[in-house]
Amino acid sequence: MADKQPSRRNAPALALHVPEPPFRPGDTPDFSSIKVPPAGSAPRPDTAVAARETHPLATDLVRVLDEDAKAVGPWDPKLDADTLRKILKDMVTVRVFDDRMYRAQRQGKTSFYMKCTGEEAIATSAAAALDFEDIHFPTYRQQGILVSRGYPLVKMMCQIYSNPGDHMKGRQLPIMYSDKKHGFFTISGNLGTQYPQAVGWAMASAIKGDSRIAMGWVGDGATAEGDFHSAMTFAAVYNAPVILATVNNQWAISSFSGIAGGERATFAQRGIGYGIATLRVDGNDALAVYAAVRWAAERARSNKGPTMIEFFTYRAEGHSTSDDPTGYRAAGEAQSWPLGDPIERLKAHLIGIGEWDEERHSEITKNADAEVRAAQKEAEKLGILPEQGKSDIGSVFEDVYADMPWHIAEQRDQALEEQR
Amino acid sequence: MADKQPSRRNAPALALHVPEPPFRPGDTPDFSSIKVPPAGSAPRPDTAVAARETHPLATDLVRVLDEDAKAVGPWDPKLDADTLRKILKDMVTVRVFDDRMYRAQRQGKTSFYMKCTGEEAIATSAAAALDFEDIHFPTYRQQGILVSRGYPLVKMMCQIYSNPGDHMKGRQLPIMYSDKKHGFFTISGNLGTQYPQAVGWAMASAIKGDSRIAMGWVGDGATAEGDFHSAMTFAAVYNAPVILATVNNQWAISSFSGIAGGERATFAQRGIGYGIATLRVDGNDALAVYAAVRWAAERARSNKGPTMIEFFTYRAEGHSTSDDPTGYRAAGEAQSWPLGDPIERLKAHLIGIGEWDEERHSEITKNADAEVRAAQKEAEKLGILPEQGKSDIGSVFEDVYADMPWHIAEQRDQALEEQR
Amino acid sequence: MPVMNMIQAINDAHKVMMRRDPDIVVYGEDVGFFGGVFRATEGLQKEFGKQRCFDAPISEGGIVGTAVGMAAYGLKPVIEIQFADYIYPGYDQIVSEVAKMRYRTAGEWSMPMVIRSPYGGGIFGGQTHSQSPESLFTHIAGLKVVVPSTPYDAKGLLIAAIEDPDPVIFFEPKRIYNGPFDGHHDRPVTPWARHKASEVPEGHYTVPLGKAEIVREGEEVTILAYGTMVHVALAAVEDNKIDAEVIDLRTLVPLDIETIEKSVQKTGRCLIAQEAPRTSGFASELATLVQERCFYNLEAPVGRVTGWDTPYPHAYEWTYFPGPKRMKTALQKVMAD
Amino acid sequence: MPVMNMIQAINDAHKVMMRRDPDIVVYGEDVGFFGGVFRATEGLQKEFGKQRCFDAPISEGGIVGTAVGMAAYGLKPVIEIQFADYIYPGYDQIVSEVAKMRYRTAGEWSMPMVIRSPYGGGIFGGQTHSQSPESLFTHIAGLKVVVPSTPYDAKGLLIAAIEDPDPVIFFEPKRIYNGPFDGHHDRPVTPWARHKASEVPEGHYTVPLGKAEIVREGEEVTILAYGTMVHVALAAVEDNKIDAEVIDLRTLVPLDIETIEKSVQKTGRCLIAQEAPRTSGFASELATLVQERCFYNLEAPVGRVTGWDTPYPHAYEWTYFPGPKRMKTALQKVMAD
Ligand SMILES: Cc1ncc(C[n+]2csc(CCOP(=O)(O)OP(=O)(O)O)c2C)c(N)n1
Ligand SMILES: Cc1ncc(C[n+]2csc(CCOP(=O)(O)OP(=O)(O)O)c2C)c(N)n1
Ligand SMILES: [Mg+2]
Ligand SMILES: [Mg+2]
Repeated sequence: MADKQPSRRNAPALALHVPEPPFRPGDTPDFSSIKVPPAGSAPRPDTAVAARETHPLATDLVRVLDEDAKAVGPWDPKLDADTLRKILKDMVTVRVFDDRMYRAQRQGKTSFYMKCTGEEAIATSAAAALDFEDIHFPTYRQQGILVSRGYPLVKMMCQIYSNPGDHMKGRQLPIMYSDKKHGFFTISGNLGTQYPQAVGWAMASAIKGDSRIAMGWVGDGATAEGDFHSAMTFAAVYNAPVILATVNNQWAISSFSGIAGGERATFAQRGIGYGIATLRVDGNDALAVYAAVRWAAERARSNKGPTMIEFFTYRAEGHSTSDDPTGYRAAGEAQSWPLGDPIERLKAHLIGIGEWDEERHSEITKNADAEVRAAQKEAEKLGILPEQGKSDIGSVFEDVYADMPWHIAEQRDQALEEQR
Repeated sequence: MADKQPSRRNAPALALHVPEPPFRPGDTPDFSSIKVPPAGSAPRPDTAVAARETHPLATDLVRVLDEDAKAVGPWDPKLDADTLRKILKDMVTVRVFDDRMYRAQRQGKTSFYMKCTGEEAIATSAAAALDFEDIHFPTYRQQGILVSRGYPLVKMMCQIYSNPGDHMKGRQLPIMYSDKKHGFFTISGNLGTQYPQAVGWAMASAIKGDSRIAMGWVGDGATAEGDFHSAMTFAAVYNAPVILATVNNQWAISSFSGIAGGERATFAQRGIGYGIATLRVDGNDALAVYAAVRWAAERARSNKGPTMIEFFTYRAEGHSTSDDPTGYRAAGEAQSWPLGDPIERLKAHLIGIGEWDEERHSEITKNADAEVRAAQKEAEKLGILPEQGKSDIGSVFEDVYADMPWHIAEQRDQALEEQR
Repeated sequence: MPVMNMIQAINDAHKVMMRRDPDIVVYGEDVGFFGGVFRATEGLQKEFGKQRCFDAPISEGGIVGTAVGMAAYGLKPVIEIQFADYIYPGYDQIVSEVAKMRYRTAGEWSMPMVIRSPYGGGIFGGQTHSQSPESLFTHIAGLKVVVPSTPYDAKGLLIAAIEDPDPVIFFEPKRIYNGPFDGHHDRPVTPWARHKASEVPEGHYTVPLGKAEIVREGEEVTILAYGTMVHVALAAVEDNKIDAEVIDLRTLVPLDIETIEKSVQKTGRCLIAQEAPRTSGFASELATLVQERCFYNLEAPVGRVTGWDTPYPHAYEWTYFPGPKRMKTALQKVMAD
Repeated sequence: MPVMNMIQAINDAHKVMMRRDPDIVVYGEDVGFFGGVFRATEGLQKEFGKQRCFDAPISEGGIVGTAVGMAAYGLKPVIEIQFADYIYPGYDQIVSEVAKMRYRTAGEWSMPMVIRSPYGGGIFGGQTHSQSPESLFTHIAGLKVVVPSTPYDAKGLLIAAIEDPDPVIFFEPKRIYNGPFDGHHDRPVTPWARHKASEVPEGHYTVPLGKAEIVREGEEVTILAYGTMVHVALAAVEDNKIDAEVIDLRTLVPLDIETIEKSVQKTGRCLIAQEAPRTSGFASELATLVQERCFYNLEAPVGRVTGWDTPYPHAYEWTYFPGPKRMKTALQKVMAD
């Protein structure tokens, strides 16, 4: 039992503050209190600048696309139209892919799926801004990196179905992709673990005098893990050539960002504490994302050290197929989100500069749809999840070690016997 | 083998930065590059101020005692002479105690000892600034708290000797004190663990509407542990009534503070990242320590939340009796340390205000010496370490659980049998 | 009597105890407003307020670390780790602090708290939503380890755990939250309502820690099991018409050695079932104890039915899961020897 | 041949391998300029530069986490955890990442690395400088676990571990760094120089992982031991004039089951020694395997000599430590039964 404490002086009673999101089911969301600085207003320091000079940007917001979808200000990456169209197409593909695979899960074709709806600009544009040889240590909403880097959709689906086309032999939960050739480190179910790993890879690159850099990814909720701290500490200490991205989509399953500390500071501000260069970026603005990652990459490549980037965005759908957000947040939040939809914004920009039109847009959407359907057909030829887990029992016992020790071989034989 | 990477563009080769302390054995230390702001120059915001208003103080240095040992500026806590003399006496006692116990270890009377030489002001003054009912979650260089709170020296020594006077039954390494009545939480050998524990205690106090607060302690090196991050995160999220102190004594065994990130930011700056109020304080200035802790305590008690304090100081001796610092740092660093000796500075201040003199000072030193010797004699009556471990074999099996389960009872019987 | 599934029983245990003891505080990831991803804490925040039931940052180390501080203050934290697979970031605080606190201070500070966590596989959760790490806790002196197998036991054991003066690791086999899954994954799931242990008394009662239950009496062989494996064992025994004595351990530490010894002395044979990987699993400790204490009664080596020494493979869940066939083979072996 | 103590042998293994393989990187707390608190990495920074041997922040999670990234890049990290008691903050990265990487990616990424850590008690290090947590790693599929007992083996096993394609947990019994301590704490310490295994060849050689060594042949009983316990067992055998076969396991996972089986088949009796707490220690796995595989050869229950199920008590070190008396009692029991 808690000790009874004699009442002391006239000290007021303490009270625990438990953060509460502004809206709950039944409320009408109104995000007008969120400060959205005008596009183009954030200054762009030189990439070689001292880390502390970037720190005012931790509470600012790097934005390029203004209300009229014009690219403005010093962060405009001045990309050619082909690059912009590629990013747009990637985003559309990701959204279509997400919808199909979400449905596939609902149809019982697999056990689990996670969308990144509303956050498509972040991964696709970041991928475009890095070199193909650079590596990503992603978390589970960066499917856009694979799409951007040209990883076959059918391979993604085979992973989701755990079918024979999955080079990981069906061992990982759906969407836990991995591909070395595409610089996409294996996703872990354990939040945050990839963050110090990205730093370690970058340290290795520096140790070997290489020029490749790494980018680590984490969600707003997962920043609370100890691994976040070790990543930031090691990155700062060794001046590692790494970009540490935090995707602040406002929610971590049912907990809003305030439960991760978002009421008291921006996530970008964490970087200040370590003396790391820091940017806070409109995550629904593909141009801002590109410019920020490019800036950080230039900095890292010239041995000027790590950059921490907060991408400010909104998780427009449920956490995963296991989640129903209507139980904890107000309907219509995604629609009221002040930073808009990343696909619509880039589309409007391209149209505005005369490089795009509605027709071509419905065409790429249709094409994406066709491409995704075709991939799905092909993937499903190799099977869906409920059909798996029978064809190669022996495979379960491989790859625990490079060589199978006797005890695992015995267990394999027992399992094979069992299936007879 | 690391992949051979085709040389890419004209990107310069990366290189790993490994921090190196300014001086190594053989060098002549010169700390003139350390920026020491004049005493009295740091502003003192209201204790109810928004956290961000304190953030400039994270790179400043709260100092009260100036070069002439005069108390100056807004942080002068204006303590009465009795309080000052009490802090001085406590510091002297701690230093004498450290010397005796260090020698006791060298004489083979115990297995281990750790001094806090040069850091005495921090624990003694912090203890004086809090209420007796407040609790400390210390690490291993805060023996000054126990001394300040009047914990019997003989009990400390019995713990060090693991003798029957040790209420922890000889189970803990020397100097791992614990005393609930004196608000001194049991020291852990595992660095950093106490930091989130302090936050949890403070959260509990807030949950119960209590008015007591907690103070957690950690070293500069240990700030790198994940526990540091969880403490800061939970403190920020729940606005816990806690003071989180980092004692930056420049060294962590043989690693200088740069290996913990000290090259890139002050440790106080960490607080900014979490939106926690932050102070950086001259740890060798007893008045500044007192004022800072008092400020943070007032803030916490009025439900304004946590404060992070960096105490800037220097570890004047080896890490522990197992360590010889001449192997990794320059001789004379402690002597060249720009913030001086905390005892000398407070002594000079008291003399300066006419409340002290050399005579009285040698008297308290002599008294402390006598007191420590007397305590040692008394403690040694109960035995030194090499004589322990025989008298109560059965005690080894107690307190694993509240009630002894059968398997431990069986093991106890076996052990008793063994000793026959 | 109310009929409950395991989640409802666990939820009810919280409510009963929070009403009785104002010092109980419940927190963990998503446990507050939403009531937890498995809904074990549903309604608690509403009834007891945000100060007694709240969401925590995603930091298992921080959750356990702050619970240590709360227990030191005098509260009784009942915390949830969302999946046992995610308990490792909190492992240092559990092993180095929670478990050792009473001992290292000779009782000056104790750590009454319950660390609840859904555990085990069988739900296609892949490598990181399926693990059974109990032996990583049974090795740690100072912890009690509990694994319930029915709604009745879940409520009674959880209440006992909350009332216990020592820290309890409370692993909830998530595969049986909704029904007593017996390993026949190809058959429809039986809901708890059809099992008599779904009758859960209202209000306060306890199932004492450290007491096993003989869930089936038998003469030919003793089966030691806990959690989901109890139901798999029972089904295998019925399927194969073996007169086995099935013991549900319920508490792994401290173990009810008496019940085990008596049974093995009677049957002369023993099989142990665990879902966890084989090597250094808790079954090894059980087998060792049985052969140490009942050696001269044993007519055959003590057998083990276990998960494999591999991570939990998503698609090959039913190759991994120790189901009726593995149980049958092992039973046949221990009976034949 | 050079005569080395165990630290020198370990230090030498680093040097031999770092000279051969430029991808080896060594780091950990205090391992750089200073060469480690036990001096195992002395001279490495000087010879190989700061980019290949450096101090790390006090963050075991970060040390292991960055090593994962380095291994993914293609380097071979050989990292030091200052004391095994401090490995827990890195436990999640080891269990969830290092151990499972090859498996979860079906070999696309592997984790060749060595995690070295001084371990075990007998040095008056109290609760947090004395632990033997090996069974927390033997339970984790994907890890190899090695414990050397002599300078010769330490060097050869460490080289084999560094060359191994899989992650190796390398626990160094710190009590025998300077001499083959046999548990007679009241006698003067024998230095390694007087033991023949202190003759350590220069340059490269390996002691293969997964191979035990019969360090004493005998007929009456088989003693399975590793680390410090090897020397305690040997002394007890000599003191009590028992014709025991003493097997130094050297590698716990994968285990040399053949050597064990053969020996127990010959002797019909088996005693297992570990310094770790009893419940769910690695001895339980060994006892279970022995009774599973040699049941019909056994003339007595497999015995265990272990530390107690308590934390390591500072002053009562010699009550805790499984020394000659405990070994003798257990030997007498296993021989008498
Ligand atoms: C170590 C660990 N703890 C808990 C979980 C369970 N979990 C999975 S996702 C999630 C929320 C993560 O939120 P955030 O980091 O904001 O990412 P988002 O889902 O918003 O992209 C939680 C708690 C986990 N996977 N790993
Ligand atoms: C988790 C953990 N890792 C490593 C250690 C070993 N260790 C003990 S003290 C120490 C240095 C701590 O330095 P710092 O935090 O600066 O405190 P200081 O000794 O300077 O007061 C280390 C590495 C430990 N005790 N716990
Ligand atoms: Mg999120
Ligand atoms: Mg220090």
